[in-house]
Amino acid sequence: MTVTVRLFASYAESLGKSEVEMSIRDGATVADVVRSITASSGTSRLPPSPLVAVNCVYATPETLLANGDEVAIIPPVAGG
Amino acid sequence: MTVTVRLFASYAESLGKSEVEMSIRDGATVADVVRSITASSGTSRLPPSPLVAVNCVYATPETLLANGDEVAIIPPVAGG
Amino acid sequence: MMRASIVRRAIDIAELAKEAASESCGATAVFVGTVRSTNDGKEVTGIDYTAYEQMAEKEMLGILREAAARYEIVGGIIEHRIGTLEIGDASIAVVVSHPHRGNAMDALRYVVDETKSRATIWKLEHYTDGSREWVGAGTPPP
Amino acid sequence: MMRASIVRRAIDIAELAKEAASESCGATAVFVGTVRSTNDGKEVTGIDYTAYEQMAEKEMLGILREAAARYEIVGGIIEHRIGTLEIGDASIAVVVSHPHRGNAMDALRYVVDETKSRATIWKLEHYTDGSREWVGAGTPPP
Repeated sequence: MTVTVRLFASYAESLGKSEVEMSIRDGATVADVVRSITASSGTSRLPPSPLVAVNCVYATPETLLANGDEVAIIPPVAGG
Repeated sequence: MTVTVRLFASYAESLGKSEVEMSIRDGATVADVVRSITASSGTSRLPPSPLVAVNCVYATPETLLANGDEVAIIPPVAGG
Repeated sequence: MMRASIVRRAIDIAELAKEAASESCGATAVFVGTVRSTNDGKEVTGIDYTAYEQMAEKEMLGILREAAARYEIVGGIIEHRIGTLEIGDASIAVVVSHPHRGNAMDALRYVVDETKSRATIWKLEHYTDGSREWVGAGTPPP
Repeated sequence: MMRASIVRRAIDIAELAKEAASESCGATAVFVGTVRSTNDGKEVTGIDYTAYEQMAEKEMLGILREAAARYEIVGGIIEHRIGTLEIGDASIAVVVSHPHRGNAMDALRYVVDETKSRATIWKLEHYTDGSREWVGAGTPPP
């Protein structure tokens, strides 16, 4: 199955992209996707356990993913 | 000497006027002017000791008046 | 930039915000008071505002200076409209600006509350039943 | 009337105040955040704002609903602009309306503070020395 990973601000800049289509195995979690993104980019700018939202709702590292999910890795916000 | 007495809002309405030129004796105080206004109008709608400003500064009943002073009798305010 | 004015025309909020702004200020806080359709359970048709203008402007400018001293606001404007106002008309606008949002909002509340309780302004409310009443909300300081 | 929007054009404060107003509301409180010329002692030339738009709008609308529950506001609008902004440009406007001033100003502070700390929006500040920095001001809730 496939999920869309979205990256923003400093994370998008460090990884050189803002959106990644990623194939994952059944039973994959948020933590799996974060590890995979960090490994593939070879960057250390992502914290080990960044904030993640799945379909616009904050998730935990253990949250299970489903096909078509949008997984957003959320840097510290700074609006206003 | 002469002072100008100014009345506002409900006080002006009760007394039927908003401005009165008043001749006062030397040494007259705010309390004298208030008594005189109340007596001349025969109204009881002025409190016995209303707030008074002399030349736009709050005064006490004992404040001495000078020729040309503007004596304003101030109802409870309700701006905004 | 501090200004306090009694006006007899509509209040233009966007103009005031522009006037109070400055490049050093990231935060502008605005309060607009409008004539509302009910007060104390009575249906209001409009309000006549009157003022002891000279003293009200002096008092309001004093309030802005107090806010500058307490909250270090950079810009502050009060406009209070007098005359006959209808439902929805703005009677008062307060605008304050500060580099940071916390102080701007603290100062806004201070200026609005003090103006309501101290400015020499009065309102005569008119009701749908044809009656009218001088509203005696605040008590000015001695 | 509650609305939360990410926009790519200038924010029109007067329009927003009109939109949030209603006849039952005597008090409208407005906050406008603008790009200021210095931040943490550095000279700013401008800010690029980006957002996770869909989530930011959802979060901001949630904040307005929380404010309605806590402070009984009748109207509430948040507009946050994204894109490249210059000094003095408004990046955010919050407008809330309530029959009374105290609640309007309490709600304003709540909505502004929560939006700053929770909306999924980021800023890249540009400085006069040519450097740039992602500003990491807040921490969103888990």
